[in-house]
Amino acid sequence: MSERIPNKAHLDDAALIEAFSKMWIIRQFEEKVDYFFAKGMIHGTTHLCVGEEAAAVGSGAVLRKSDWMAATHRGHGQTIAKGTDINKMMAELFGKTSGTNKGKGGSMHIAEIETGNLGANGVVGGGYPIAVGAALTARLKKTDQVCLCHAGDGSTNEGSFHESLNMASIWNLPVIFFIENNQYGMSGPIKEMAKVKDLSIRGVSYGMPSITIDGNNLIEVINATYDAVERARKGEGPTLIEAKTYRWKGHSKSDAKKYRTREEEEMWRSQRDPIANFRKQLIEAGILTDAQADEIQVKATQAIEAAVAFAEAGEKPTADQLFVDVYAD
Amino acid sequence: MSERIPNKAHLDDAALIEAFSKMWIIRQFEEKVDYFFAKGMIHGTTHLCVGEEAAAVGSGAVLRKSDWMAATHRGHGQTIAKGTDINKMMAELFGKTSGTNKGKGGSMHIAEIETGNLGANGVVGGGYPIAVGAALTARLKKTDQVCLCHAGDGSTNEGSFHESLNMASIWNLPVIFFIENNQYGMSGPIKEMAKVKDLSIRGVSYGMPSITIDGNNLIEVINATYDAVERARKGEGPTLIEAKTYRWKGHSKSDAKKYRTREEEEMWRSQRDPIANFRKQLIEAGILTDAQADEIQVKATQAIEAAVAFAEAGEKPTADQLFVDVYAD
Amino acid sequence: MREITYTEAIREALSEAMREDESVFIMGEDIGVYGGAFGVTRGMLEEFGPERIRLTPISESAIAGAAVGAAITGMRPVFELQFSDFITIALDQIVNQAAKIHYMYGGNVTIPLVMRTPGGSGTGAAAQHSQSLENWTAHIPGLIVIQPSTAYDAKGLLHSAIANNNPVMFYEHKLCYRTKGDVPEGKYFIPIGVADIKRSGKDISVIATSYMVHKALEAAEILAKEGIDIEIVDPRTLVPLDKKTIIDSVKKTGRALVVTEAVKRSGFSSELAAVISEEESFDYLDHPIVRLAGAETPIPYEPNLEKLAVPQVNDIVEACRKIMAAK
Amino acid sequence: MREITYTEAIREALSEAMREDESVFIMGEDIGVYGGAFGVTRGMLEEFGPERIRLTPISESAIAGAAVGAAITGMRPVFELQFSDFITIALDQIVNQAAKIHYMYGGNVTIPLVMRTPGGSGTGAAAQHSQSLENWTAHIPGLIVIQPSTAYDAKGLLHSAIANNNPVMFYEHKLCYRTKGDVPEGKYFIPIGVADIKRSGKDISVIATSYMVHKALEAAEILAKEGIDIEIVDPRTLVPLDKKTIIDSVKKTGRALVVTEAVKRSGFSSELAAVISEEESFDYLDHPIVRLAGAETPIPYEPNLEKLAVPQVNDIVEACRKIMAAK
Ligand SMILES: Cc1ncc(C[n+]2csc(CCOP(=O)(O)OP(=O)(O)O)c2C)c(N)n1
Ligand SMILES: Cc1ncc(C[n+]2csc(CCOP(=O)(O)OP(=O)(O)O)c2C)c(N)n1
Ligand SMILES: [Mg+2]
Ligand SMILES: [Mg+2]
Repeated sequence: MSERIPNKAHLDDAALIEAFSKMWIIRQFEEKVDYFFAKGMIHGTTHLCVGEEAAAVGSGAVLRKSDWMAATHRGHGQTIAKGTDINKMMAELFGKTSGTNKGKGGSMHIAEIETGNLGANGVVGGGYPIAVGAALTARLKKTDQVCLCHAGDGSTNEGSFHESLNMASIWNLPVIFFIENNQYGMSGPIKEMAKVKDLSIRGVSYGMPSITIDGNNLIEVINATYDAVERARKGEGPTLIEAKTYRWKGHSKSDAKKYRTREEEEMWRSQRDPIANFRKQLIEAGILTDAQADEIQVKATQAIEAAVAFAEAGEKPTADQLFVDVYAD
Repeated sequence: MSERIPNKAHLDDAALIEAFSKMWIIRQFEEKVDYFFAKGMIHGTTHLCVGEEAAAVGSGAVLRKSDWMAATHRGHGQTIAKGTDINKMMAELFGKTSGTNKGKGGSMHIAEIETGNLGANGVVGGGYPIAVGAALTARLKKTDQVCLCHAGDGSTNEGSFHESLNMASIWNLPVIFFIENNQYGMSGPIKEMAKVKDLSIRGVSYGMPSITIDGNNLIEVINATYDAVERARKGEGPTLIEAKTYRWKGHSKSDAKKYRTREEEEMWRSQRDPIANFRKQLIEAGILTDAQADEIQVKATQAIEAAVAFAEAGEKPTADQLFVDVYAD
Repeated sequence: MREITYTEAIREALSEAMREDESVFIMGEDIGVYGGAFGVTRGMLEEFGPERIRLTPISESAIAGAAVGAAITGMRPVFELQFSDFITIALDQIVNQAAKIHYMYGGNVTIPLVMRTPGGSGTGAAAQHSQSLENWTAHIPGLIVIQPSTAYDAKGLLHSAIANNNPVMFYEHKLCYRTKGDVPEGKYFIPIGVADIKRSGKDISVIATSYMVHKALEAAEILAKEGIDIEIVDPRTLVPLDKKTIIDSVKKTGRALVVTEAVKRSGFSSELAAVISEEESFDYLDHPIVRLAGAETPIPYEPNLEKLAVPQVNDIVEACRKIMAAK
Repeated sequence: MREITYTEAIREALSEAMREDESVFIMGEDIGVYGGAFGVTRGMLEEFGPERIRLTPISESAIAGAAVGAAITGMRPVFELQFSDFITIALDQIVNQAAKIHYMYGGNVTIPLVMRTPGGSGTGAAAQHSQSLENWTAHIPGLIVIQPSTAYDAKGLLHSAIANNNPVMFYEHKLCYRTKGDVPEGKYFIPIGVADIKRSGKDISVIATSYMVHKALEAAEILAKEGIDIEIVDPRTLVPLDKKTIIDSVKKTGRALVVTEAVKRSGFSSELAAVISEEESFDYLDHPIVRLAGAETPIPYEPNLEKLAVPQVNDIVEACRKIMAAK
């Protein structure tokens, strides 16, 4: 196959346009959520992934629907990339019964089992062993499913990271540990919280193939994840991927961002915007014109407006819902 | 300084003889405890370290009394090496108020703060963060104390290993993580429970100097620990040492040892006995004669007999002791 | 019926479930060739092989979490936590994940897993290996908590636990392992949430859990000779709790003695006392509810102190005498 | 006296203790330049520097354990656990190490440490960030458990906690942080183990903890207008519990309503009910003890459901009316 933008997953033009569009949907989704939060129209807290869209979309793009994915607290992008319905996601943030979780989970717990989204997790590092367990199911049921486990740089200092990577490695499980290293765990700079330049070096402890990539380069993310997924499907075990990236916004709702400089932020926004850079790549490769690219952005905005409308149309849970689904039958 | 058996710690003949004697004391202590357990004369459970004496003694030998040490559930040798009173240890096993812990701790919890023994730990991996905390005290109080943290191969798969080594490394704390890799965590062979040949490779995850040594070679243990202690005292941070060794006996009280072969056991006993090998070294270097070496062994036996007498002479706690020391004043 | 041990009864339930359902498998430390620290899985590796009798590294958090992940995706994992004290390491996955996912995801997924773990003192294993921490999990909505006292109950309840679609905490007791009892061959279910009257009597309702049931039965013999006729109610499942059987018993006898091994303060004995005191049974009480439970101390090593730290037969006898003597 | 917030009161206690005693220091996630997730340590980095305001990696087990090791060797660490739900990761060090070492080592060492952590719901943070798990630690011998409801109590009790030679669990509440109250400048101690009557009254003893104290105070105003005069007892420390003040109150009023935010089943409300029902107060009770506590569900995200999951002012009012209407 010959693609105009070569990539190991052999994604064709249409698929790459789709990925570009997904990045826009994610960004617009996040901007909209940010707006609603600022207005006090959404309850609770949220962790936005603006600036990290390539990591989510590039890794999600090489999965099949039947594969699994575990997301983090900063999971909107990851879940959208896996195919979770954005209408239901927005409805969830609005606390509606039409939401992915019927309004009971909110931003940190968005899950959609039908599309393989095993759920976002409010506990830093909480998703690692769950992803290992899903991969174990694939192994025991002898399917060729894989599980993509999203995680943040800060989470690699949790004990669960260590226990899970070791377990996955000795059992050769089909799981891909995908670290979005956005440089900070809340306010803790990873360069002070770990004494290693690249977190991928930690794979050495488990004899696990590991790689550090530019998480803002969509094609690089696709390639690395593709290799890892192929290895996993063939029964050759887990891989650790560290994708360097950056979150543009604060950690969560209120964050004065005193732990980093405005220059640093500016550099990432202006030079390493994953969407702007991929747009350029698409246009240079002749896959999109400027106008077409703009239109994709507009369509993304429309999709988000539609999601908001869907969310608004939904219903608030009635009081009796409190006691529903505590236990399964 | 010139020693007849060169070693980095510059331990002279007398000190090496002392180390030899300690190895014997440990072995005899363990054999005696084994005997009492078999006879049902000691309560509870115990984990014996016969075959691992060089690891305990060689690492303990380069510490000062004011340094700290955290021991494992297999800790009799480690605590004896740090200078814990064997009379009180034996009394503890007998459940006497004259014991190190007044009869309340037993084999898995022997502690003697005065000699820097911060205590054995019944939780696998439980000692790692405690050792880090002790090293943090040295740092905050600006002393030059170091903390030796003993651990087993199996414990390196606990999350606490990971969190603790990372914390010690980023804070440059004076702690030495000393893994007695005796090949098994209870019945789990470390070669199946971790996908790395040498556990010392795990130091890479923390940018930590790390080394794998022959844990049954006393001088090698002394040398590696000495380097680590020096580095720690100079404020250059932690070190990970993996000492390969073997436990001659079962994991604890009853163990059919089905997870290993009799040939493997026999090889370690006959060819890699740390005491026999060091004895040979001492005699070849002209430090001891055969007769003198025998005498040391006899004296060790006597010391253990004395410890048993001390233990027997002690008193059982009275009922009111149950409620004493739950809370400190 | 055959008499077998509590250990054998558990092993039978595990084996029967695994033979019948490919999605059931076991994970844990030393459960393979070693047969588990208390010998429960002995011989199972030979029958089921290492894929389904899965030896794990010493990584309690990953063990529990892998069970959660496997359960969400269609398996029915059973994991053995070697000592219940080490739930301290696995709790995030049990409490923040397993217990909440069904609810938090709007009921869209189930988490059918079982944690088997031995609690209790009496083996000289001291403070870190002897606790009875079951009340922690009883506090958590979404978890089912079972504490069988006999071989018969253990087998029937374990079958029900494995068949249940929720995370089930199955607390065994070290001193129960060697107790024997009549146990049917083959699969049978004891419903979750149904208490059992282990002895009927008219004077005092003794609500006892786990190994304390055996001690209460011994105490009953002694008391019977003195003309005190106690009724022994074994809740068997702490969550859901069969309040009706307990309340009915208390209404009948007018007196309640709660006996648990767990530390008294904030233990399950408090929950039992609270339930009795807030229900209609309150009006029938002729005497304040009495709780007999673990001393508020860590479990000491020395054998005599160790015994003093938890209720013994004689303590139950004394407590019953005192209740009957009152008024 | 000045009015300051609960947050400021805690910060003052920390700062005063650190100025006076070099061995006191703080560890935790985001406590440095960020000032802590709830702003409690804001500005402290500037005064005390990064050695003593020690930013940690996201490693709850190592944080708690390093505090234990530092405490054993002569420091007086205070660590902040960002949300009390994550005690699930730190528990081994708290329960199996900190709580037991003094006893298990025969009294030969002390463990003077404080864990500060916010519990409770009401911020929309959902099931994994809203629990009230304090009863877990109340169950563990060797731990002291404090739950201040007001700025005044928080400061005085935190000073006592830091000065105490035992591991102290200090549970704050997210909704208390912004509450204000009169707080003296400078150091003062509120003794551990002494309850406080937040309002005296003659009809019902409402024993309320943490943020529920504020809700009970609001309810009291409404009830007063109806002629129902409730007494509000705030235990302040759960362990040791000031049973006398509670019992005396119940003896006076003859009625007891226990109100906690924590889930009812096996929560601290059970312990309170059990204590009242087994003491002499039993004889004075004119009505069964009533427990008002968290619903037996995970905390849902949606704001209305979230409120329904924990007692609100109106629930307290209703419960009191019902108690008074009975008989
Ligand atoms: C176990 C646990 N500890 C602390 C927190 C609070 N917290 C939420 S997100 C976060 C930072 C996580 O950093 P990282 O893993 O790098 O993810 P990022 O937020 O950068 O995407 C922290 C400390 C938590 N949710 N869970
Ligand atoms: C957290 C925890 N899990 C399990 C156990 C049970 N256990 C006690 S010792 C042991 C094996 C430890 O292996 P290793 O660390 O290699 O030490 P060794 O016994 O070989 O000295 C196990 C599983 C425990 N005590 N603590
Ligand atoms: Mg990050
Ligand atoms: Mg070992």
